[in-house]
Amino acid sequence: MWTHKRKVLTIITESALERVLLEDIERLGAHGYTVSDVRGKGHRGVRTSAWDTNANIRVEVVCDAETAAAIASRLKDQYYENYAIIQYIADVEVLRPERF
Amino acid sequence: MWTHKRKVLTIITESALERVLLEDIERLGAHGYTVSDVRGKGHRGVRTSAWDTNANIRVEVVCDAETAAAIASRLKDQYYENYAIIQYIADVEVLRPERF
Amino acid sequence: MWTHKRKVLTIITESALERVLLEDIERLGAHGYTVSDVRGKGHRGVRTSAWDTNANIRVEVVCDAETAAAIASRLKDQYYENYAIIQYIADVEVLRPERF
Amino acid sequence: MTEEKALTDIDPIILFFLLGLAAGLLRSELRLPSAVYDLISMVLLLAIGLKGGVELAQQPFGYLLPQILAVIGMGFLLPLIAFPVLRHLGGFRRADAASIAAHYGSVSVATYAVATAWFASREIEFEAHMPLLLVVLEIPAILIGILMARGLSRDVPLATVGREVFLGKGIVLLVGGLLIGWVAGPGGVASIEPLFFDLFKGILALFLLEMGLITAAHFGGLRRYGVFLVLFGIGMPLFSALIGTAFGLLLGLSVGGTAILATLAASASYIAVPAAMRISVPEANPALSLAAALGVTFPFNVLVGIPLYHALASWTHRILGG
Amino acid sequence: MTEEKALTDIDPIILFFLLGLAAGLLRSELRLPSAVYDLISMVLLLAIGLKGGVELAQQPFGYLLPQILAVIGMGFLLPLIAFPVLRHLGGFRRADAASIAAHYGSVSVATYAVATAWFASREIEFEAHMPLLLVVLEIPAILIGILMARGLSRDVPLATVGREVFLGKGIVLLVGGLLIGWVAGPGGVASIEPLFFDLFKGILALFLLEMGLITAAHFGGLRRYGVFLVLFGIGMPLFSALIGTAFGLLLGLSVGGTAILATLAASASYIAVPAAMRISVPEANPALSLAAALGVTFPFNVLVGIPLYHALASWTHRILGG
Amino acid sequence: MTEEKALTDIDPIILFFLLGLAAGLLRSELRLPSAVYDLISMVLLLAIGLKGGVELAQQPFGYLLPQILAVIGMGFLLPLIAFPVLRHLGGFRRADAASIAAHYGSVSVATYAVATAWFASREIEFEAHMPLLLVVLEIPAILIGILMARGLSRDVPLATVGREVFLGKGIVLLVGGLLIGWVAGPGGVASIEPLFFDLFKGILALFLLEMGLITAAHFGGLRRYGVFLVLFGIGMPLFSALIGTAFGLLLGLSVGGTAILATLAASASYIAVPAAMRISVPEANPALSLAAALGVTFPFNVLVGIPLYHALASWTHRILGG
Ligand SMILES: Nc1ncnc2c1ncn2[C@@H]1O[C@H](COP(=O)(O)O)[C@@H](O)[C@H]1O
Ligand SMILES: Nc1ncnc2c1ncn2[C@@H]1O[C@H](COP(=O)(O)O)[C@@H](O)[C@H]1O
Ligand SMILES: Nc1ncnc2c1ncn2[C@@H]1O[C@H](COP(=O)(O)O)[C@@H](O)[C@H]1O
Ligand code: NA
Ligand code: NA
Ligand code: NA
Repeated sequence: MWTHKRKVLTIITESALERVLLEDIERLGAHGYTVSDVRGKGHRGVRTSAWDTNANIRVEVVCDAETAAAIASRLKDQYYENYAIIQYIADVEVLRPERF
Repeated sequence: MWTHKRKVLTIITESALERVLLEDIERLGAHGYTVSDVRGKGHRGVRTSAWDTNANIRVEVVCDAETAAAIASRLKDQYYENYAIIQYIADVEVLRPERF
Repeated sequence: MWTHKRKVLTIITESALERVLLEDIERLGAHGYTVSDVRGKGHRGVRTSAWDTNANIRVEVVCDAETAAAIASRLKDQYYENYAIIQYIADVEVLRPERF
Repeated sequence: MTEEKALTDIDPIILFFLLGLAAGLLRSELRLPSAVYDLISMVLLLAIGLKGGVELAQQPFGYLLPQILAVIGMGFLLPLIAFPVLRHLGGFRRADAASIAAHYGSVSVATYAVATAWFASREIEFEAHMPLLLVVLEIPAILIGILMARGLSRDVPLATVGREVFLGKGIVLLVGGLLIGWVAGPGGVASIEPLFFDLFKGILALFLLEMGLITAAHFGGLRRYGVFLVLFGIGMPLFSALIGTAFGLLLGLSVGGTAILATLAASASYIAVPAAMRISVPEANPALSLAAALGVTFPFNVLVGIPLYHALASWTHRILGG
Repeated sequence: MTEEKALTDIDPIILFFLLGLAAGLLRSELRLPSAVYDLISMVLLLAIGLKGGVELAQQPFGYLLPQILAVIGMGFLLPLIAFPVLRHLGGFRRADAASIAAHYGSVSVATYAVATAWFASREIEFEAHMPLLLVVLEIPAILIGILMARGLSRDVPLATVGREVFLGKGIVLLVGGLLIGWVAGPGGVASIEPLFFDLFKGILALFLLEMGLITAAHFGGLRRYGVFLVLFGIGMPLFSALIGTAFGLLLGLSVGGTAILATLAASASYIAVPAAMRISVPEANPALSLAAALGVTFPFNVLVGIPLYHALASWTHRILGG
Repeated sequence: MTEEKALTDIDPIILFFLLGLAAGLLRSELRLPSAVYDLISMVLLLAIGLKGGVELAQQPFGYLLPQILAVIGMGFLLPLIAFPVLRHLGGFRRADAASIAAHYGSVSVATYAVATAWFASREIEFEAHMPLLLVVLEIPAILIGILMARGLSRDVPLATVGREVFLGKGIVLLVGGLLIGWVAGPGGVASIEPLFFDLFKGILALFLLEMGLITAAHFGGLRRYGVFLVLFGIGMPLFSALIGTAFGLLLGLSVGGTAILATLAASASYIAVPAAMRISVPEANPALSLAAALGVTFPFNVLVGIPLYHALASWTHRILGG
């Protein structure tokens, strides 16, 4: 059954970027995304406040390898220098390949 | 140490389904699940409101490949036609195989 | 582009452990972590309350295989006997290997 | 209105609705966290229930029973009228027509709250047991909606539907508030009045701010589903208000009570019914019914309908009696 | 109770508890978001602290000191009595017996709040520094519980336990409120009274709604752990209330103050102690102590205990003194 | 202060700030959920807007216009003065200097709220349209900050910045409240007063508790960025207060109004500006500006500044006039 391989790209970054990031992701061809509110710590320190400026989101995009690469490299160019952000990609299998 | 291979099935769907979905998942043999509140966008549009009818959940089930397949195909039959829902499955390794 | 392989260790456990767990994780060499509030069910029953004593967190750590193993085995020794906790590990690829 | 003059006559809570609407349409960052939405709606539902319950003890059950039965009848009637209109004039699929009809047969608690606030600021009296009728009206349309969608033949999971309806948040809080108010009485409730009664309109204002944001989000759906839905979203409440007025007159309600019943009839559910339909009639598209109920009917009722229904009630009362 | 007659004499906040309990047992969808629970409990804790603090300035420290010391003694005594009962009669493992004993040696802020509301509506006076004794009573039982579980020999991470206890949300807000009330005095606090004092009972009602839901969730635990736990959950508060009454008489408290102290003694913690035990005595099963404290003792105290302890205090005061 | 004597003269809301600060520095578990923070700040912003709007209708626009223009000028002036100080004395990078300067040219709503509470408890009158000036002052500094960071040459995404600024939560709620208050007038607003006005100081107290926790979290940043930032965080508001006082005198404001304007000038934004800078000047380090604005200037203004600025306004008024 699980014959369709796809990628899931996970992005963890500042809440302030939510709107622009999701626009980028759609523009680069993803058919959907899922967002949750998270907190965390990384190279730019603890980000764990009740507070927008200091809160994180976690965005998940299921898509094919090319789209994942396109999004990831675009976000890298755009945001890595100045924002708290990490990305990682993993292999997944999906049921309806035409959807992703 | 990481010798026990399992699957993690991730389901993202409408909050309205939470109760029935979790019952299905347990009935099909999963030993546990984890749920979080998320928002997102997919083929059925933006689902991002403060509001139950338009909110999403993300359910994660760690289990063996057969159980994952059983749950996924059951949810496909039951909910794909009428609900906002995606599923994907990934390989993971666990410490206590008897638990999953 | 995705040439750097890493692991993502996911820990789902009691909210009460948040502080000590994150200290453990940092001490064992992780460069960051991400935490979200979740609910769930497992061998220690339903954990789904509005309430700290009965709430869960989900912690995600992107790191190399050794660090993941070190954290997982440390948490196993420390918490498996008395706490509601599961861990699983998956393969991921990252962009900036020096970060994880 | 007290001593000082205001620019207009608009109730400030309506202005909060317009603020939310404007912010939503301009795609502002404004957004109520869902926990806040839950808290606010919980306090409103409990307050409405409490207020009704306190008065309920004063009413003999023999007086209430005919009203309850009549209102149940109205709850069956309205969706039965709406369904063929939606199916044949609107050309909707069976499930969608049934689901939209159910929304319009049931009631909107927010519309009721705005009406009571509007009446209170004009010192218009109405029967105190209206929250009871509100609760009663929530449910029949749901059952009819499911039957219309599925027919009697197919097995409807009545147990599941029943628990979905009766144990949903809204009904539990409304009925719970009613019972608490009824048992505790006015004296008992006095100590919790500062939260549930004094803050009522302020909390309703916040709620309407969020309703404005939600309404704005459902305007998009309207554009997609076209003109018929807009017409239905205005025509149906006007028609229902006539039915509600007729029932009010038949039951011998006061002018205020008649207007409230007309408002209840005219209002369309967007909490209890969508939740029940999602589980019981999943093939119905929720975007359709919410676009109509939230994108058209709620703002129409709140901005135009309530004063209209009150005028209608006054006029019919003047015509028919005293 | 004011002019109008109520159906019963039950305080409406108790009805909110029963509503939550019923909704929980019927497995309704009702559920308070955790952010709302946090807000509500935060306001209650601050309000209790503030109220106590405002009065504290009026008391000479020499008058308070013996009471504080006596109450610390009571906090040590109660778990020392409960422990052997649980260990030998109940057959619990060492860690579980110690943990449950600690829960019963400490106090429940919600029970205290219900008692003060009950007393206020009956205009029963009590010493204004009770919140101080509440804070003081939270802590000794935790220390004793850890010692009973681990013994003196093994190294207890006292620093971790200390920060867990003293810097936990509950203590910080109670003590913070006490200090603010004490420094600002009644005049200073006047401007924040509408939130913290006028809304107190309404917010307590919402809190008890949630407590009902939580209690319902812990009934399951009871079925599993059996009859002894139910008996202990009723017997222990009755016994503790006797001890509390004795301490109240010894300290020369008023009837109201004695009854409050008895209630404090009878109440079982379900916030500070579970959190501390989870970190310090992790091998204790939290389901056991919460099933007893929340599933039995809290409802018992709130529904039956408080009037009983007041009757006991009145009776002993009548017996012993003019 | 009413009949009874308080220990000190400190406003209790300041004590809440200190409680949060202490809890944060001791690393207590205390933490407001973000939904609660959102609710609280939403009510405060709306309340401030409403209060201003109610009074606004009474003012002729011809009276307000020069004040608005003058205050826009002040909003441009302050960051232009701060920038070279930060760049050359402080040695900050261009983007950081521009961003910090923008924070100090804009305003802090919390500081304004504390000032109004402080004035109200001392019955010091001030011009009722101050919330309008508050809104006006939020924005110019943001534009200047972006220009200073990027220069006129490089293409600034003005549309994005504009929507970020004007449709941000803070401005929408403040302006929305202003408009609602203005349209509804004092009579219309009466029904929502219990939530927005009576609870104001209690809600402000909760807000300041959270501000204390946030301030404590930014002390760490201070240690890293050194002495200059601390000096700037105290020196800049003192200097800005002088400018604000001068503008107040020029505009013929009352003593209270002058002191409020000085406070606005002295306060540093930590909501609107950080959000705008994060998007428009991403290379600026937000930890720097927040450490200064929250770690130094906010507590300084709230604990020391407000009484000082009031003394300054009284003194200059005495010197210069009647
Ligand atoms: N190694 C990691 N594992 C998991 N999450 C991380 C890791 N590093 C950073 N993060 C998350 O990504 C956010 C931004 O990371 P950074 O840019 O390193 O500050 C942090 O606030 C964390 O939530
Ligand atoms: N490609 C995707 N990647 C991540 N999440 C998705 C994707 N597509 C859909 N989702 C999530 O699944 C929900 C239902 O999807 P759909 O049935 O396509 O509307 C959406 O609201 C999103 O939260
Ligand atoms: N098979 C599973 N799949 C996903 N999450 C699980 C699973 N088992 C347990 N969990 C999560 O881990 C927590 C602790 O598990 P346990 O120790 O088994 O009670 C649960 O409350 C769930 O949130
Ligand atoms: Na209706
Ligand atoms: Na006790
Ligand atoms: Na300023």
